Amino acid sequence: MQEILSTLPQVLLDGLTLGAIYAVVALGYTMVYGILELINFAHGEIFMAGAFIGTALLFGFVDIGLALNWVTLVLVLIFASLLTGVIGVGIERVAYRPLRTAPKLIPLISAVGISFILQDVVRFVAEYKTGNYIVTGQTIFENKIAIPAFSVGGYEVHASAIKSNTLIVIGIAVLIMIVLDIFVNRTKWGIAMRAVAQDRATAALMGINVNKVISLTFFIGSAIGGATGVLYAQQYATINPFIGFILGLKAFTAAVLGGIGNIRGAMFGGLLIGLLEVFAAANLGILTGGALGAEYKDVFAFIILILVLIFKPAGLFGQAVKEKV
Amino acid sequence: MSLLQLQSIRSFYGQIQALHDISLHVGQGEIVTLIGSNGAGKSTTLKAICGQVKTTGKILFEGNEIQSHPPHTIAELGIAHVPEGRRIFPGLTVKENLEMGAFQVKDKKQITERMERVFQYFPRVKERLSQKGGTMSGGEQQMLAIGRGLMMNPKILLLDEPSMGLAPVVVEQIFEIIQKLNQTGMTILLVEQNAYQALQIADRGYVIQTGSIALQDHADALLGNEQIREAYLA
Amino acid sequence: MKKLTSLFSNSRTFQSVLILLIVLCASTSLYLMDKSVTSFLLLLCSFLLLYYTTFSNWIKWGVGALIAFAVIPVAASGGPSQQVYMEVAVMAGIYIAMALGLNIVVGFAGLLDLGFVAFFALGAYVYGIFASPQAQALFQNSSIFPLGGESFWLFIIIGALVAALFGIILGVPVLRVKGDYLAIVTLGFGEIIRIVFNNLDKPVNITNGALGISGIPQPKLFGFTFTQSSHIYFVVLIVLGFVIYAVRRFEDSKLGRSWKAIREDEIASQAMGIPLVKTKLWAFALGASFSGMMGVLFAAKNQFVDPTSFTLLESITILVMVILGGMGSVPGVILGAAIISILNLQILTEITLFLTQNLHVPEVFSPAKMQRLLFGLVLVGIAIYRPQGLIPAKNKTYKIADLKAKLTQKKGKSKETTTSI
Amino acid sequence: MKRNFLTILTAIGLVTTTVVGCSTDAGGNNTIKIATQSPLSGSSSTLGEAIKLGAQLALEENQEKFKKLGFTLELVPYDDQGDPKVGVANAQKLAADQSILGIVGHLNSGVAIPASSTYENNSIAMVSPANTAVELTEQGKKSVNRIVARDDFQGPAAYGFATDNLKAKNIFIIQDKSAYGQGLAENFKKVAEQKQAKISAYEAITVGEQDFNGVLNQVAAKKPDLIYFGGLYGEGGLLVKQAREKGLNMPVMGGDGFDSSDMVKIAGKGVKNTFYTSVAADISNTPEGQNFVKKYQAKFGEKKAVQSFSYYGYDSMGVILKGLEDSITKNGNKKPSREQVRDAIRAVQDYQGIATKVGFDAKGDNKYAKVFVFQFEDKYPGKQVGVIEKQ
Amino acid sequence: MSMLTATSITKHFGGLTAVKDVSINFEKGSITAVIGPNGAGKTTFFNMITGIYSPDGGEIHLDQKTITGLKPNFIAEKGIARTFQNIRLFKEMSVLENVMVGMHIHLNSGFLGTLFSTPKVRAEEEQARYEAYSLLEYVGLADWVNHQAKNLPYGAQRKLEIARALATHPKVLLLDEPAAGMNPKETTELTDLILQIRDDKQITIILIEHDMKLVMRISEQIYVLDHGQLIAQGVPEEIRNNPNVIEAYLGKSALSV
Repeated sequence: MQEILSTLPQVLLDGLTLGAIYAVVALGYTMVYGILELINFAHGEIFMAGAFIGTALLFGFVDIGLALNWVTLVLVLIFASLLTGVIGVGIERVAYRPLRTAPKLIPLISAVGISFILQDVVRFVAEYKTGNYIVTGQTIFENKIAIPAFSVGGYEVHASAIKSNTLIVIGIAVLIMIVLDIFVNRTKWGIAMRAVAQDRATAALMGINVNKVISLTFFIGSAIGGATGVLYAQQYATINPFIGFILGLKAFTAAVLGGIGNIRGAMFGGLLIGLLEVFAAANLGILTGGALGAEYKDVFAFIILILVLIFKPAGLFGQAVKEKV
Repeated sequence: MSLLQLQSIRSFYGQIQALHDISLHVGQGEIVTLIGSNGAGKSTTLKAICGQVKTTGKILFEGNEIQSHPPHTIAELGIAHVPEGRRIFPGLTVKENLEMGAFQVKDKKQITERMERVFQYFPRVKERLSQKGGTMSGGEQQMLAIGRGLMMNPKILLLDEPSMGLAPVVVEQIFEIIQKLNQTGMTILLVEQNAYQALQIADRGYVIQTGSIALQDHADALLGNEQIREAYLA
Repeated sequence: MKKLTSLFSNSRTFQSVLILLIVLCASTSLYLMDKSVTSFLLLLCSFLLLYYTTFSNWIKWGVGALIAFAVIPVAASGGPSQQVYMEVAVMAGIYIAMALGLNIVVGFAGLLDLGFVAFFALGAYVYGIFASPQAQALFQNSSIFPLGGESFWLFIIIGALVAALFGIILGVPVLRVKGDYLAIVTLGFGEIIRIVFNNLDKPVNITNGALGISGIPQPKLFGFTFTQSSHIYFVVLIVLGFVIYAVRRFEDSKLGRSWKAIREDEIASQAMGIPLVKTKLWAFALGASFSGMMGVLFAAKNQFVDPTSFTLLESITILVMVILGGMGSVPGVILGAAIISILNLQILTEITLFLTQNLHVPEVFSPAKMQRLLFGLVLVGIAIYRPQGLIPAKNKTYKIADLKAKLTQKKGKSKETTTSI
Repeated sequence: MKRNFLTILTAIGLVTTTVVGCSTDAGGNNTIKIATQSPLSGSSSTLGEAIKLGAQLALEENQEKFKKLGFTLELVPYDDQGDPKVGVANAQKLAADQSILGIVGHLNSGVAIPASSTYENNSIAMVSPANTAVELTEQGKKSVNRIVARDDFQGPAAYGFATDNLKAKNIFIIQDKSAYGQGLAENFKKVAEQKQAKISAYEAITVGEQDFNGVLNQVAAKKPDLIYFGGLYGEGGLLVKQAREKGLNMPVMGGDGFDSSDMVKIAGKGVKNTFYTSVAADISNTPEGQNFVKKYQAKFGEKKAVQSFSYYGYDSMGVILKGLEDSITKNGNKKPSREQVRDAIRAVQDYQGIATKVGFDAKGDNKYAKVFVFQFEDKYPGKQVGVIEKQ
Repeated sequence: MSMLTATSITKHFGGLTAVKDVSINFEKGSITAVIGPNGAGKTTFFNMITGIYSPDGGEIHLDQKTITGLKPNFIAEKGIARTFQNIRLFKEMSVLENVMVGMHIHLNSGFLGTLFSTPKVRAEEEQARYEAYSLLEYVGLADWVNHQAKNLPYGAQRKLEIARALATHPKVLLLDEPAAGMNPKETTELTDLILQIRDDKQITIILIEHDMKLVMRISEQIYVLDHGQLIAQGVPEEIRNNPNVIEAYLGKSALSV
């Protein structure tokens, strides 16, 4: 117990960081699902592409002698998200739009295909350029903020440290979520997005260009996915073309947990999964006396997902839809 | 000149032909009604007009061919379709629903003006502005759906079964409003199963049977038609 | 071209001559040449050709069996490459059976399963654990274990049963969710099974964790040990034959029709008296059992199992086979599975070697590295241009004349009986 | 429609395979081929490629020598994708090509173990540059050899160093749940348990993940004075980096999986106070070592960093060629049989490779496999801080 | 003798009461129509009888035995078959197979029997095939046996749904707008078919229909629903002249004509 408590603040902080990343990636899944009822399997790869684009840009900046600071980070975020946004729109055009009336399984297959293609293209480029597809990038903010040890009610809490970058990750992620929430709930295009999600045919009758709204959705979802990729590369420094897959899976789990199609649900789900994961990794071994360790954390994530789907099929915040007979 | 004209429209659902050579026209300021039983092709005709189903043949609106346009550009031209079953956006608030009707309008002031006009016809809608669309009663939803159509400031209003599932009192109200709208010059194409009530307010009517026009005449003439009586009144 | 195809479809003589010619050419060249992937593939193509002939089913199956059991093994035995062909054929056979199993779930019953490889793993581990020294360690020097290679035959059935059982255990909760959610839940289950196998070395060492289980005995029968791929080939062929037979049986049965009905419309099927959960569970269990059988075979062939063989990519590969071939189409799925496994194990590596060795193409460009890219392109291409697959599923056609004749005959009979009363 | 499809399909099959089928039949009677099998694609292809390139370098350097003996040497690189199925299928292909007399491979024990049965059946000698799993050589196969130290030597060696030199009393073990990581960590743990050391936890992470803060928080709670990590540099580097960011500055120790230039790149400045065991001595400062790096990069480009697996690949090939040469001499300058080559390779006693001296014992393990302990400072390779001889 | 009785059944959806306290008794071998405006609760009523929804209140009895709240497949086994308003055929399956699916509950072949293709199973399958074909002949679809259901014309699809429902050997047959989308000729044929089914097979038939000509011609009893409530019942002539019905359904204006 003492052991669990002593690291709890650090666990929460780490969980929050990871959770913030899951949450923002989950937004992309949930937006696309909300509007097309399609699991955009390639979203994790867009995130990954964002990480690579960001890293490449930073290398480029270093090459032309730019200093790495706030401004460069913002520039990189903007460029990378624009690029990934365009990639997302392109993917929708090529791989999903022709299949809009096809049976549901078919676009899912196309999505899996796109995900493979992206992985391999990025791998190819990275390997061609650097000789190795595992790339270690530039980190802009490396200083640490130390938190001294303290004790609460007789329990001693260990000293810990946070990278300033961690705070930036959380900060930007939260900012993205707030801006997106405002966009979707307050602006005309945001409302149109929800309208298209609820009833595509009727939205078209209102003079809403459905294709444009769908492209916009893909653009925004992919752009924030790409931006998260940049942040991720900053946080972990090392990236490879396969990071998107597992992370995407977990982010998707988060989206489902929160009720897929529901933007606030995705944010909540992401944070929850992140926290649970770090908590499980830190404490499963302690709690089970070493019988089960951190290696089971993913099993728990999946079990939670399955339980939620079975007992609350629409997720924690979603609404159940009944089929009309 | 007719505001809207359909010339030999054919439509298919998969391999099944839903419309066989439908031709009809709606003149400026008219209420024209399309009656027929369930599955006869009434809704499909409306969907064909607003580009929701693929068709062969010509659809002329103000003299221009529109049959190959996508739905959203047809809406832009000034054709408002109030679909069967109301189809309001259940998760959007009433106000957001109305705003979606005026999606093409950029001017905020204009949107407010139009909204005020909708409130004149449907004061009930105003009371519910911040409520989610899905939580309203059927009658209110129908009013919202028509109001949302009016937000487009259309040249023609296509109404698909506005009386469906509504209490007789409410139906009376809705039909009164349709008439009122028509008196202000609005052209209306009304699809109804409730043949008598529709013919009561309409100028002309078409009877549609298994995808083709079986009969067309002035509303009064149709009302007196023995065949119609038998088929739709019992 | 058109002429040729019409000639093919109209003349049985032409068909038989063509097939005979191809089989003869391919098998002689396969026998004589040291290594000829071309003739091996050509020989395999004869199955496809056979499928398109207009002969009766009995003849098709007979000729097919003859080629599979006699012509291929004999022709392949001509050179040092025998085991290569046989290895590829064995793996293709294993994948075909798994794809057929998945086809029941995805193609017939319309339930998207992204964790199908879990059942393969179950089969492999069941045999792996009990037939190897692993069991001895597990049961504290029990004298029964390890079971030898003779137990393999029994384990083929046990593997099927265990996999089916797990299919049901997983199915009961999983089948409460639908569509995309089902895909995610099955994916989750697939991953859980793999992670558990990867971690069950503590607290009790059951699977030996990531190190895997080695020393698994090869099949033994009457003192003969199946050591080579060319021996295992016959085992695979027999099991595969059974699987194809079973799938055919079920496709045209009460159960098969219920699967398809559920795929088409759950509500209408229920209204016809079809119990949803039970029918879906049958699909899960049957599909899983084929995979389980092949898992046992795989473990025995490799004499080694570890969790790396059962990743999500593997599940997706099997799904790709089903989709490429044509969901719900038995011949299609067989073709799809054969193409993908041969592509993976033989053609891609050969092309890579050729390019890097003979043309000195840099490693970065080698096609074997591009496997994911190729997979991706196949998936997207199929989804967009041919969603129904290479050989689309088709319904059984009934001879109307027969039905009519029998019916009038029956009517006549019933009239007779009524008159006689 | 479908008939067209069929014909197109057949045509494509025919064309591609005609090309391929013909191509692989080249090579006369005096051609001797040595194959490599390692992952050239997939997530561990960097290491697999290093093996291949190292082996290639060794082979090409020896081509002249064999030409004089009347033989053309050729390398056949196979990609096992780190997948047992592919590895075994490739093994069958290798076995079918009678001119292949030896194999350098594999990277993954999970592939090496099933593939080695095929090699054994066909008497092709295999020299492993990387597999440390104990089981590989335990079955007494005549054709299976390795130049690297087994887990049950590397683990205890690391333990000895940790307790003797680093004075570790409370050790936290983490592994990556791969065959390699688990083998290493378990053998480390086994000795530690025998010696009744305090193991504060035995945890695992997942290959491919990048956030190890969860486990590290547990480390923070347990306050060990050493972390032992069984796994590769990819996860290891991140683990070290993230540990340091948390202010966990205790020494981290790993096996030869840390022995890569990428370790330093990934872990960054935090790599200080990180130790690893390796069977290769510090050769970067020796003239041979520097020469090797020069040759390697001249041949394969500056981008290809020299990995320790490049040395191992080089040495494995060296041993095979040594055995081959011996068997040719023995056979009166005629092409030897596979069995002869196999036995000659097993008989190699004092081959001085660039990374290690090689001589095989009865099981095929390297008698001379010493374990060197290195400490990273801030560049690769680390400084050699200890040597442990085989007992 | 009553075949099917609904005793004050009620169903709510959210705040909306779709069916409220409806009690209807269907006599054995009768043809009964349930009419009313769209959205009046007719289909919900059918859905409760067939088990797709379970009622929030009230009881349903078939042949004096309760079937309230049973799952649809059990209700089908007990002898209630139906067709659907928006046709629900097994689209990709052949016409004959559609009917054979309807025979599901009467086929006994088990797992092993199917696997080993025992003579019993083969005989049963053959029997099912002929029966399915004879049903198709009965409804006039004998020429479509091998077509995919989705490729049938609209009217034929409706007939196929009827054939499929008959294949379950029902005691009660529920037809939900069987004439929708049919032309007058097809409607007349359908009317004959329905009457014939009743006469040949002694099946109790309940239908929802908007085509008043058809309704008036074949129903022995008519029940009128409006806003989930039963507002009238009686023989066709009574209904035709019932002012409540005219106001709620046929339109108030109809009075003035």
